[in-house]
Amino acid sequence: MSDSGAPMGADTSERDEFRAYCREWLAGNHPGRPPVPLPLSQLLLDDRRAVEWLQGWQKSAYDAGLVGCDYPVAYGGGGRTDCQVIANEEMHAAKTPYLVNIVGMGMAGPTILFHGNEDVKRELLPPLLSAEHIWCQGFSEPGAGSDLANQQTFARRDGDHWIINGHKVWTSLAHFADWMILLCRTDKGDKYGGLSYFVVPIKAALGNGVTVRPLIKMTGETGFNEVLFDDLVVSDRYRLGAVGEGWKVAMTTLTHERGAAALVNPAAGGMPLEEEGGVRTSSVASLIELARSEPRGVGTAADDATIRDELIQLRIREEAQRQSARRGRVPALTDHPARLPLQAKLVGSELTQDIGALSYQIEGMRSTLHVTDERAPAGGLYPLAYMNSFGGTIAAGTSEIQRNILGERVLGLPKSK
Amino acid sequence: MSDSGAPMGADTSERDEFRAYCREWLAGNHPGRPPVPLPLSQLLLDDRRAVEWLQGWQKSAYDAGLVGCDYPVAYGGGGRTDCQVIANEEMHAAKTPYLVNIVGMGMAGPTILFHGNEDVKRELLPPLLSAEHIWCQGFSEPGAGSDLANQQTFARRDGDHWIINGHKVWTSLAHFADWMILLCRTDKGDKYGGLSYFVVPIKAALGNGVTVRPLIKMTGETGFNEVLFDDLVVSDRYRLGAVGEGWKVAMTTLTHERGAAALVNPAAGGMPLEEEGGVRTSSVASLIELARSEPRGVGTAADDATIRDELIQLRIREEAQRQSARRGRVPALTDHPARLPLQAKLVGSELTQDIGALSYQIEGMRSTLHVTDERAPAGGLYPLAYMNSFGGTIAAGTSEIQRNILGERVLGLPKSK
Amino acid sequence: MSQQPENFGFGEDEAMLRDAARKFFEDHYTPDKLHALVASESGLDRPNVAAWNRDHWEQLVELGWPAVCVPEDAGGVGMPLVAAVALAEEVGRAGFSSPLLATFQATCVLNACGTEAARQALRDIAGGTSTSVAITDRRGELGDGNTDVTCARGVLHGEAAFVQEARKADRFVVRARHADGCGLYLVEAGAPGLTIRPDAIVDLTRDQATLTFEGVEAVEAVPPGQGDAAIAQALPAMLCIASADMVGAGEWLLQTTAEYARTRTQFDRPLGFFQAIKHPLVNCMLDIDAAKSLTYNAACAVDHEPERSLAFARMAKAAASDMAAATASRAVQFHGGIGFTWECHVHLFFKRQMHGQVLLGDARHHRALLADGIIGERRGEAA
Amino acid sequence: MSQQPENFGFGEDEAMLRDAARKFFEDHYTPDKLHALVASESGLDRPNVAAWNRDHWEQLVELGWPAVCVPEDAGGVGMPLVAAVALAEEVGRAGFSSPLLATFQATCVLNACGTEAARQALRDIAGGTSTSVAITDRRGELGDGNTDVTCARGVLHGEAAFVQEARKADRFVVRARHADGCGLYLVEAGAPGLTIRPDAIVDLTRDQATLTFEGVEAVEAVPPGQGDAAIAQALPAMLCIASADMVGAGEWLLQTTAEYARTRTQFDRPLGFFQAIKHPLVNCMLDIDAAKSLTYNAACAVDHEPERSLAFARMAKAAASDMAAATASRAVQFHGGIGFTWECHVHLFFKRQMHGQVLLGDARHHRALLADGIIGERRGEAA
Repeated sequence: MSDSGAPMGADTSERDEFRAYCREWLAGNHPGRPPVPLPLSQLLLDDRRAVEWLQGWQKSAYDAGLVGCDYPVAYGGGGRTDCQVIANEEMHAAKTPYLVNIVGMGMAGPTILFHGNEDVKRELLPPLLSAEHIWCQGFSEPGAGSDLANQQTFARRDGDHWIINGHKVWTSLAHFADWMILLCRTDKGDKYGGLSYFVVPIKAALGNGVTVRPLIKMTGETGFNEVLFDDLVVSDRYRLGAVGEGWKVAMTTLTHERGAAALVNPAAGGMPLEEEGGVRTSSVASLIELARSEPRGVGTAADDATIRDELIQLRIREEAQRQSARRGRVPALTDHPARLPLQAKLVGSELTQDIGALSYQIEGMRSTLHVTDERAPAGGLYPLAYMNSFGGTIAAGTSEIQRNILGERVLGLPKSK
Repeated sequence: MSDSGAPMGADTSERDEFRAYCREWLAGNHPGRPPVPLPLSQLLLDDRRAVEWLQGWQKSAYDAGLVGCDYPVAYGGGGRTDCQVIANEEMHAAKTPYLVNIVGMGMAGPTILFHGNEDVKRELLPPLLSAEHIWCQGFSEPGAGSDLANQQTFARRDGDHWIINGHKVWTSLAHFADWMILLCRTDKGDKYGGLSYFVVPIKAALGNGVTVRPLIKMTGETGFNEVLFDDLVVSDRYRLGAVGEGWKVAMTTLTHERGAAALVNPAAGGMPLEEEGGVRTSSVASLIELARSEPRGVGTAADDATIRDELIQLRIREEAQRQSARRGRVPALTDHPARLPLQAKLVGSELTQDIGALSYQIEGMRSTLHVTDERAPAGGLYPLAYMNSFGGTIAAGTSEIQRNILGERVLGLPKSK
Repeated sequence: MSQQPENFGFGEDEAMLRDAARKFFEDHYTPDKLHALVASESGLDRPNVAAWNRDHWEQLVELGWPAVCVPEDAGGVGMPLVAAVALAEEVGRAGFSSPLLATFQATCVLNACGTEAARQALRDIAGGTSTSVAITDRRGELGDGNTDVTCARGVLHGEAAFVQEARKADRFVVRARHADGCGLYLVEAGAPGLTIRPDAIVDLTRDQATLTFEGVEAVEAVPPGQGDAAIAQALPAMLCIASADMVGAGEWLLQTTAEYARTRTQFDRPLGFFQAIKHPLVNCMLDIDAAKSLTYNAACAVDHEPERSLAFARMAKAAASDMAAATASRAVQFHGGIGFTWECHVHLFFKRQMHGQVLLGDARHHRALLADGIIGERRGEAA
Repeated sequence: MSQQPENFGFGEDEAMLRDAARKFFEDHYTPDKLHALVASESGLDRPNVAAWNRDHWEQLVELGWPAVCVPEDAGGVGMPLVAAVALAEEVGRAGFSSPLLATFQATCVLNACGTEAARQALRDIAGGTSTSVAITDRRGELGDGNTDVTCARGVLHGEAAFVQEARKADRFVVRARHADGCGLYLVEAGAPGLTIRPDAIVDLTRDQATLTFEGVEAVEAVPPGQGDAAIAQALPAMLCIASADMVGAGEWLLQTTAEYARTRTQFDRPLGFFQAIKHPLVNCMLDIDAAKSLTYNAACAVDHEPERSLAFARMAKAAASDMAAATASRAVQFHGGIGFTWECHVHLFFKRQMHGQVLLGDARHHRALLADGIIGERRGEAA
């Protein structure tokens, strides 16, 4: 199903030309299969070979003009308008892999563009778009989960530098990242007004004020990291926005992360992910395949009427999610511009979780088997995916926080705090 | 299934004797069928013939010593201990009708016993237990629903009398009631500390300071009332507790209403209710009967595997409710004494609502038919019962308030206000 | 890749039509006026009347609404189905009592007939002849052959149940069994031998009846043997119209309850402060948006991707039916005591939603058929 | 009226036993110790070990727990099933890794055998011989005849899957198909020809294995043709034990999450202030209490109302299985980031609950069989 949607009345001739160009270029430049299976999301990347292969792909797509289309030319962009969405559709249709620098393009890039000074934009945006620099995000702290403003990591001013000390957690990609967007406290007396926002060259500072350690998930896997700052020295030129305006700058970051803002993130690709072992645990079609193969009673799980009903309920939610993404780009069919974009993460992460939950009902006793047991159905990936699905309903704003945001921003209900 | 459960170590010989006595008396004194079908709950009584017949039954049960067993003899009680629960079980087993004075025995009686002065106890408790006086409750106001303390009905002191003005809503039985328990504001400057608690002879004051008007429910039925006070004069002797302590007194009332307190309410009977037309819309067995008779596809609704699964889920919840009521009287099997009693209203009202909701799926297009359409399945009572079920999840503390209470009292979570 | 236009075929003309409809209802059909029109009398024994305002129908005809999906060569506007879906959404949002949606359903069926008689009936609809369909049997089933009406030599006998807006319609499209299979027949509301026996229904914003035919002369819309096929072809569009009505009513319930939650205070805070209200309301919004997206996708598929339109339409109706029941329930619960009263407008939409969820097959029915298509037929029994 | 005692037969002796068990686990088996015992190593490639403390088992034998439901004439304590259920609840609350519950399951089966060999096996259990059951086939089904083991002349061949605590048990009760029907056989863990092939499982607090029999000499516990009947008779009690374990683990998850919600602050308030946390936690409590009440009722029925015990036990297992999944999910979600880590204790109970919900048949399985009994067999297909 096509996913485009031009704002009504936009100049479509230029966009049609660009679409044709993308289609043609992609026809001859698909990167083929990855050297190792890719995880469901870039945020789960844990294998350097995959990261480097993906960097290569993003570089060539960037050089071809399919990445950063809507950024100004002066900052390494394509200088186009409303064209990234077209490149995204064509990459999706051409089944190319997702783009590795998701935090860079989804969070750091727009924030730098809107809040960085001219030098910083010229320095950081081109290698960000080309994926030469991988970016990660330093917002979460042990004491600042849902309550993002409760940052304790402290930046002390020292002339035209800042001395940073603190502890960040759940920083995806930190072990591969060159740069981090970092929210710090610069005034302990003012919760929201005491924050400032920096971009930090963490790779350059590894062992010199920065330590990156893996966190172990409930599954036993690593992938996320904690990052410790011990007297890290950062130049004041890498501050985005005024001192004390970190919260406002962070809102720019989060609005883009939630897809409810101006710049379209090109990170999504269209390559069917095989994960380890050819199973796509986040798709209902795969779950139906599983049900067809799992014995239950005299038949298979796919013959159980109540399991069938739940499979179809999931399939309907999956289709609804796709159609809502499409409708979200048709202004005439959305009363409130942020209503659908703000739903995407909540609806998607809970669907993935419910797919995982149903897999136990389909596998029965075999759901007890671990990925290392060769008799585990679908390689044991479903119970593993179910546990990992809580990363989706907890990270980047828990489902509870997402519902607050929707109730407050879209329905106009008062804040629940 | 038996519903008794003596507190461990209580003197059982007296209780066994009393049980035998009850059983014998009931064997010879069942009142037979009511002159008109009885509604599911006393609170829904709307037919004077039914009320008078039920008053007659409660009087004879009271005279026989089965009602008010645990109240002191001086106030018309039986002077026993832990015996009301036995009388209740035997009345339940003997399938006698429920007792009409539910507000009197469940709310007013204990409150008068714990907070009334000696004269008031001697005057009001005997006719309350005998149902000579029907009682109703005046807590709800248009502006005081869940927020009970937000009472606006005002009582102004005038010598040894009080002048009462205000507006109460959702007062069940008010059109039959002789007395009302009434929560009033006596100080506008103090929300919780500005309340006082009275007992008011409303029938005597009808047309003389008291007006009772029926409220119309979403079903079009009446049954609840609103009560207006216009300079009603009440003697100070009918004040329960000190001026300004009305909230504390009201808590006594509500704890007993929620079954989480000392005195056992004898109001529940065991007579299978036929309602209008022989259907018991609150029982899963009746819903299963309905499913067997309603065509669906090539068979009946009872042949649809997903409907069967939901019917069984409801049947399990129904049994769980019964068994939790039983377990609630076995201290060794309950970690927190209020944990199960405080669940009863919430669980019961939501089960009734879900039974009603499933009936639409069973009846299909026929669920559109009104009780006045002779082709409506089960006389159209299921859609009617579903709509009325919201009375159960809203009145006497909404389901949301019930969950607050459970979270705060049992799980020790902080108040959500 | 799909044949569907990116914007569901919902262009500027459709948006203008929808906005005009919303304005019309805001001007002429506020909840106060609706309540005065259909709920002036309460009580279980209230007279069974089909309360509606014929002047409104005349105005709609003037505005060309009934003609929206009538082909241009039949004197209609010939807009895509999404136009009628947008109107149905506004009808639901207003709880509008009229034969418009029934006429849309009839239009869907007549568009599938392809005969001159059907074309003439479509012309009449464009001219203002309100029309409803009588294609379900006594059990309310509308699968192939589900009719209790028979036809012999152009004369109908028998009974058609659960006919929507029967007391508002000028004409009926009737499925009848003939020796050579089911055909579709046109019957005037006043035809001799036709009795319209009103059902007493809970929903105050519609009417419903059983039609009994005792030797009724009828005009053949499609010949015997082709009636079921025409209805099957029309079904996806019919499901879209029914779903859109629930989407609109759901949005009214959501916005009305949100407004109440913003203004009603308890414990010195607006209700909406409490997540016990806020989060379930958000869930209602999620359900509404899912149903709406699925409905427009299915409607667009009817015009651009017919081979997938039935599956998409079943998805839409299944999602909309469950959403209808959920939005109705939460709206009453969160309005508290006042929501439980007759005077509050909520029950009007509550009852409309409970009616809509079972119309043309409930959620479970459509999911079971989707399962057969997507998962495959069941083999044996599982437990 | 029922034959059941008002208090579920849960008297002072049962309460004392339960309280002693709770104290034992509080003293010897805190979550910290459990985590150190079973989760010291993380990583998907962690070695597949059956981590447990045999000393604890010896102490339990001293305390007489394995003998609780062994008849007195077999050297046991002969307490009602509710006593074992109460112990199973404490085992679940502690996430106790041991062969105790497996031994209870074996006791239920052996109590149904009524042979001298079975009585001797019960005597051994009372004496400390940990025993497990191998009665499910490769698909994990345990209905009549569901075995992939055959028996000829007292010698077993084949395979039994999903055997619980296989690496902790001294002995197995094996269902095997014989020319004259299924029988039950006793096999020592060290018997020649028996291979215990450990499963790699997600749950860190149990172990599970497939037993392969290649010419294993076995002692007959019940003769061919009577094995299925013995298992069927034991099933209600077995379901009660499995349900009680989930009730206890659910209570641990509830109390641990409530404690976290009382102490963890966000937005300058304890988490538990927010109804988005409070109300779902209350729903977990409601689910736990329903499952617990149903479990004690079913256990009491096993001793006092056997004709209803199977239906009651299926209700208990169905309710407990769904509760187990719900409490596991909410505990991780409400612990937020920390709950998603290996170091947090929550995942130990999360995994135990997900294992328990499918043990001896999941909720859907038991509800389908309850439907056949309560509603009646299905006729034809409905849609």
